[in-house]
Amino acid sequence: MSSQTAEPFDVERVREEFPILDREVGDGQRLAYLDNAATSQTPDRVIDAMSDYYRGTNANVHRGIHHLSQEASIAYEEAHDRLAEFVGASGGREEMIFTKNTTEGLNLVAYAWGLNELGEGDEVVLTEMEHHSSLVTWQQIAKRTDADVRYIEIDDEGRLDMDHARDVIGPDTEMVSVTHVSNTLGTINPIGDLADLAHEHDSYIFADGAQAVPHQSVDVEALDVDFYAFSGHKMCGPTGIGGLYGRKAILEAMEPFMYGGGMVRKVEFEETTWADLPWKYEAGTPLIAEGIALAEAADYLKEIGLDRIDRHERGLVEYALDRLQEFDDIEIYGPPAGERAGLVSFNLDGVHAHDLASIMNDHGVAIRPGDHCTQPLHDVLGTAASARASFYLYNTKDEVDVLVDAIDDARQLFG
Amino acid sequence: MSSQTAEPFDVERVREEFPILDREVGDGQRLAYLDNAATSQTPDRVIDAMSDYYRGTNANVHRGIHHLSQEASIAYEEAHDRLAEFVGASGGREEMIFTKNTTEGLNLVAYAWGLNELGEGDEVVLTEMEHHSSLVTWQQIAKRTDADVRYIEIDDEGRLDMDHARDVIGPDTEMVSVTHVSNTLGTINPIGDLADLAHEHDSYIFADGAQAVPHQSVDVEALDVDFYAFSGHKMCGPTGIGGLYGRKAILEAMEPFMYGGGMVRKVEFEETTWADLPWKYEAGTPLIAEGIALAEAADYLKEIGLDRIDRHERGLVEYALDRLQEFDDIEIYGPPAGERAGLVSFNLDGVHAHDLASIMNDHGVAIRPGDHCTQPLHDVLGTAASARASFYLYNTKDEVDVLVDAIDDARQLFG
Amino acid sequence: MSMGSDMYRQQILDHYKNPRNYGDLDDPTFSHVGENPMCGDEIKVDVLLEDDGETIEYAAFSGEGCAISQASASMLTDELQGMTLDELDDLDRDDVIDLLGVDISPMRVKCAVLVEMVAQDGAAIHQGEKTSIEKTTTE
Amino acid sequence: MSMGSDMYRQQILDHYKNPRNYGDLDDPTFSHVGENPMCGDEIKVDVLLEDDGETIEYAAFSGEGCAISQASASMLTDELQGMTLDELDDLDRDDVIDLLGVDISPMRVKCAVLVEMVAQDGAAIHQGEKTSIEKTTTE
Ligand SMILES: Cc1ncc(COP(=O)(O)O)c(C=O)c1O
Ligand SMILES: Cc1ncc(COP(=O)(O)O)c(C=O)c1O
Repeated sequence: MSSQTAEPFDVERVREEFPILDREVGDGQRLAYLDNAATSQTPDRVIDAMSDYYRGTNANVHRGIHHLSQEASIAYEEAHDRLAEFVGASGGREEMIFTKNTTEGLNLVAYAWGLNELGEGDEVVLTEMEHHSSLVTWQQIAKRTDADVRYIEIDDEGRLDMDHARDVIGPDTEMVSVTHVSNTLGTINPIGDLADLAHEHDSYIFADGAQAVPHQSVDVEALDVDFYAFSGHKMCGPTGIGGLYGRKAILEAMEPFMYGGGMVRKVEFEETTWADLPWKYEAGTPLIAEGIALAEAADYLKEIGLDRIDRHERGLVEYALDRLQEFDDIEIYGPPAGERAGLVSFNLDGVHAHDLASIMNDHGVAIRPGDHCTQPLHDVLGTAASARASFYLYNTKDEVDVLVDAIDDARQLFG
Repeated sequence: MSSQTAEPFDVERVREEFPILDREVGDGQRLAYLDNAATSQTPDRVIDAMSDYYRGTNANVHRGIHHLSQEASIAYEEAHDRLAEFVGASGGREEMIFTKNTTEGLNLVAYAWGLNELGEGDEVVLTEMEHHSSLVTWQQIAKRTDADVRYIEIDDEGRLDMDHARDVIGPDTEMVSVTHVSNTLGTINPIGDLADLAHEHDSYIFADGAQAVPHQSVDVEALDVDFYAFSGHKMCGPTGIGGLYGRKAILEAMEPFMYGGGMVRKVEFEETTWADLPWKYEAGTPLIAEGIALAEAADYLKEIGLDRIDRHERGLVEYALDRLQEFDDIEIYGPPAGERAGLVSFNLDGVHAHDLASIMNDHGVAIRPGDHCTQPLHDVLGTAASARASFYLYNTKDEVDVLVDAIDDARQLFG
Repeated sequence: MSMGSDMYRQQILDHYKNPRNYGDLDDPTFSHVGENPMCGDEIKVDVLLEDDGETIEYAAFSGEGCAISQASASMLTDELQGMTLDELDDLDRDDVIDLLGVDISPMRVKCAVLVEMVAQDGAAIHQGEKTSIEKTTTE
Repeated sequence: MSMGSDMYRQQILDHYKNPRNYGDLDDPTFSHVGENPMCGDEIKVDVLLEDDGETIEYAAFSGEGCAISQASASMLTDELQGMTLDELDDLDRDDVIDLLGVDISPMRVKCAVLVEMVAQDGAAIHQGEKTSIEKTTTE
């Protein structure tokens, strides 16, 4: 770790890059944006990368000869290399497909691989803490192929039960699809161990990195996963873009997902051959401005330092846990501090999470109430909804204090 | 037609909204951007709509309680209503799905409807002038379902042979998927007549409006189509967004395409129910900034007036045809002026289209060489590639003159 | 547009904490359930009609959910007493919001109107104007 | 970075209009084809080796495509004469671009290097270093 990354960073300077954080909401309350697991805010330089693209370069890519198209093509194609490097994929652009979000990454593999390869007797292994984008996708593709879905259980503190994982992953397992970091519990799953288990049984492993890539340094090759997906809008990038890493050999062998311009080599009325990686998986005019801006976001995070971001967030979540644990009318879900990523879901006795969020909003505090797209996990937790505060590089301890004050206000109102 | 739309508009004033048009390329050549069928340029107000969103509103949508999320949700949801109205869909948001591009709209229907409903003996009817996004998609889905694909032929001037259409569309036809305006020939197809033919045989009709929506007033209900798709990046909007219109009753009955957050109602480990329209078809965090900016682009075009844009482009293409027809070493593809939309594809004897495009680029002229994602059509035309100049509201006759001068330069060089 | 401030006035909280007409009727003329998936609110409405088959004698609700949906159910069931089914059918979302007497932020309107939708659907099914559905939903 | 100006210098145009070594060899030691889908360029290269099985006696090409791919094929087949297969294998894209003597715009590099790739693949297949493929492609 370099000395630069060992130092904490200056949060106030970081905040200057995010003009939205100065916004007032409601009756002049200062915004405390604690909904980063849903979507992150966007620094000026990423917004500018997009505006500059539209004002100076905008053109369709890949096959254009004219000046703008050459510039746009090079920038768009290089953005793939930059994202590949960002998550440790040594294959470069050939291993990095741009999708519109994590969800599309999961659907791409579920359709292109799952629908063609799964069959009766095959098993897809998920966890109880999967996000709907993984859970529903595999559930439905399994239904259509007569495959079975099995769920690795969690323990009382929201960790994966690895004994159960060893029971569940077996010779019939064809795919293990598991979230790297839980967006509800904050649990950081042992992806490397799960990859070993999967590979012992000749199964693929797909890790959902939506909550990991924005917050910690990720190396898909060290994790030894076969597929890895993430979203731009959670990592200081724009909406409408995400990345899907896939091992080159698998991507080469796999059928395409969507069909259209850009993903073909030779088209005849009766048959078609496919373009090279990664374009084979990017049908139609791609997410050009979004891809270029996503690469800018990755550079931004790299310059700040993922290790420093991670440390900053852990500091905040520890502080938040400390403060919330002062009260015995607050139930907290997930593992203890030290083991969890920078988010905390909880409930205040006698106050529905949606009411709590409304009252928070009156204080300028933006949190998320609901099931966080993990309804089955909430069934396991025994609650229909929870309130979630999730942190990012620009959040402060002061904001945690405002959060705790707002909870106190709700307690008074409903008491 | 109102008096406002009867007047031509001031092209110089229009151009002021597009800063990129002042760009110099190469050795100080002024850009003449004639590649609008590939992608259009983006006016300041659309770029600003996006930047403003990121600087002031950015949040995840649908289920948020906090202030930003409420604002973002309302803006994103209303954008659907605005696009529905823009193409004449009286059902509002329930009939307007946001996709990442036209290609995804086609794949959505091909997967969600075609893969489930097509079978041996069924026929999908396309035309010889289909774009790869329609041709390859239906070809591959038909292959997987043992259905057949049939192609309506074109006549010598690039019009659909409607006698052949009546032959080909029959009792086994389940889907007629046809481009509204050809991106290679400029042909404007009689969608209404084809819809009647399709419906007589209880077939659906899908019109690909990628080259129509940006350039003329479209009314999906007057056309009587079942599905209609278009792309934002060709209509002054951003990359990464498109619209898919579908009749409400069909969209209600159809299975979803991609699975994930936002498109579900109730999720359990073993089964899932779907959200209401249109969200059932929008899995994962949607294209929020893009959708809001697309609505801004639609407003912009409406304010300028689609009829006036159409008239302006027809003036340009007539002028271009006049000038190109002066030379007998230029072969022009597609119907005569008066019958065609604002683009022209051609070849100069003895000069490969890619060489021609490179020489044009030296003059600052941006055109597109190649197969324009219609390889099979090019086979029918008997050429591997063509050069295409395509116009939009900000183009001028001067730019056509620069184009003709550049062709002359190529003629000299290669002569 | 107010964005939610002031939603939790005393009256709302009072109805939430001490809901009126909470529970099941022994012998309802009709009964219907509904849910608001956003908040996970679930509400059952029981209605007893007078002998004219038109006038509501008594309405009760049960279920659970956020303060807005519970207070709204408490207030509306109060209001329904003596109303005819036609009058119930004429109610719209603004009437319910007026009844609550506070600004409901846009994202919470579904919570507020759930009880009204359930009561109306129940009545329509009872009168044969709507085919029976298992559950009303706000989404 | 130059974006394509000056690509069509006299020498390029001359090779395009009057290609050297154009046609088929009667009895090539090996022969291979390739395409550049972007421009639709298709090129076949025939190579005749000397008795040492190492040195290129003569190379010819046929096919059609844009001026860049054709001129490149014409120039490279000239250059190949007397080269060994090892030397051919050592060529990289910069060597071909140097040979052309003009700046090749980034999007046209594939046109320029097609002939080199075809010749190299043909040689590698002939020497058993590469499994036989039907067609080389630049994409
Ligand atoms: C007629 C037609 N259909 C479909 C498309 C595909 O649009 P997109 O690449 O935005 O999906 C295009 C544009 O390339 C087109 O011209
Ligand atoms: C763990 C996890 N997986 C997947 C997703 C889906 O991401 P997106 O909505 O960007 O597709 C999310 C975010 O909502 C998430 O937190």
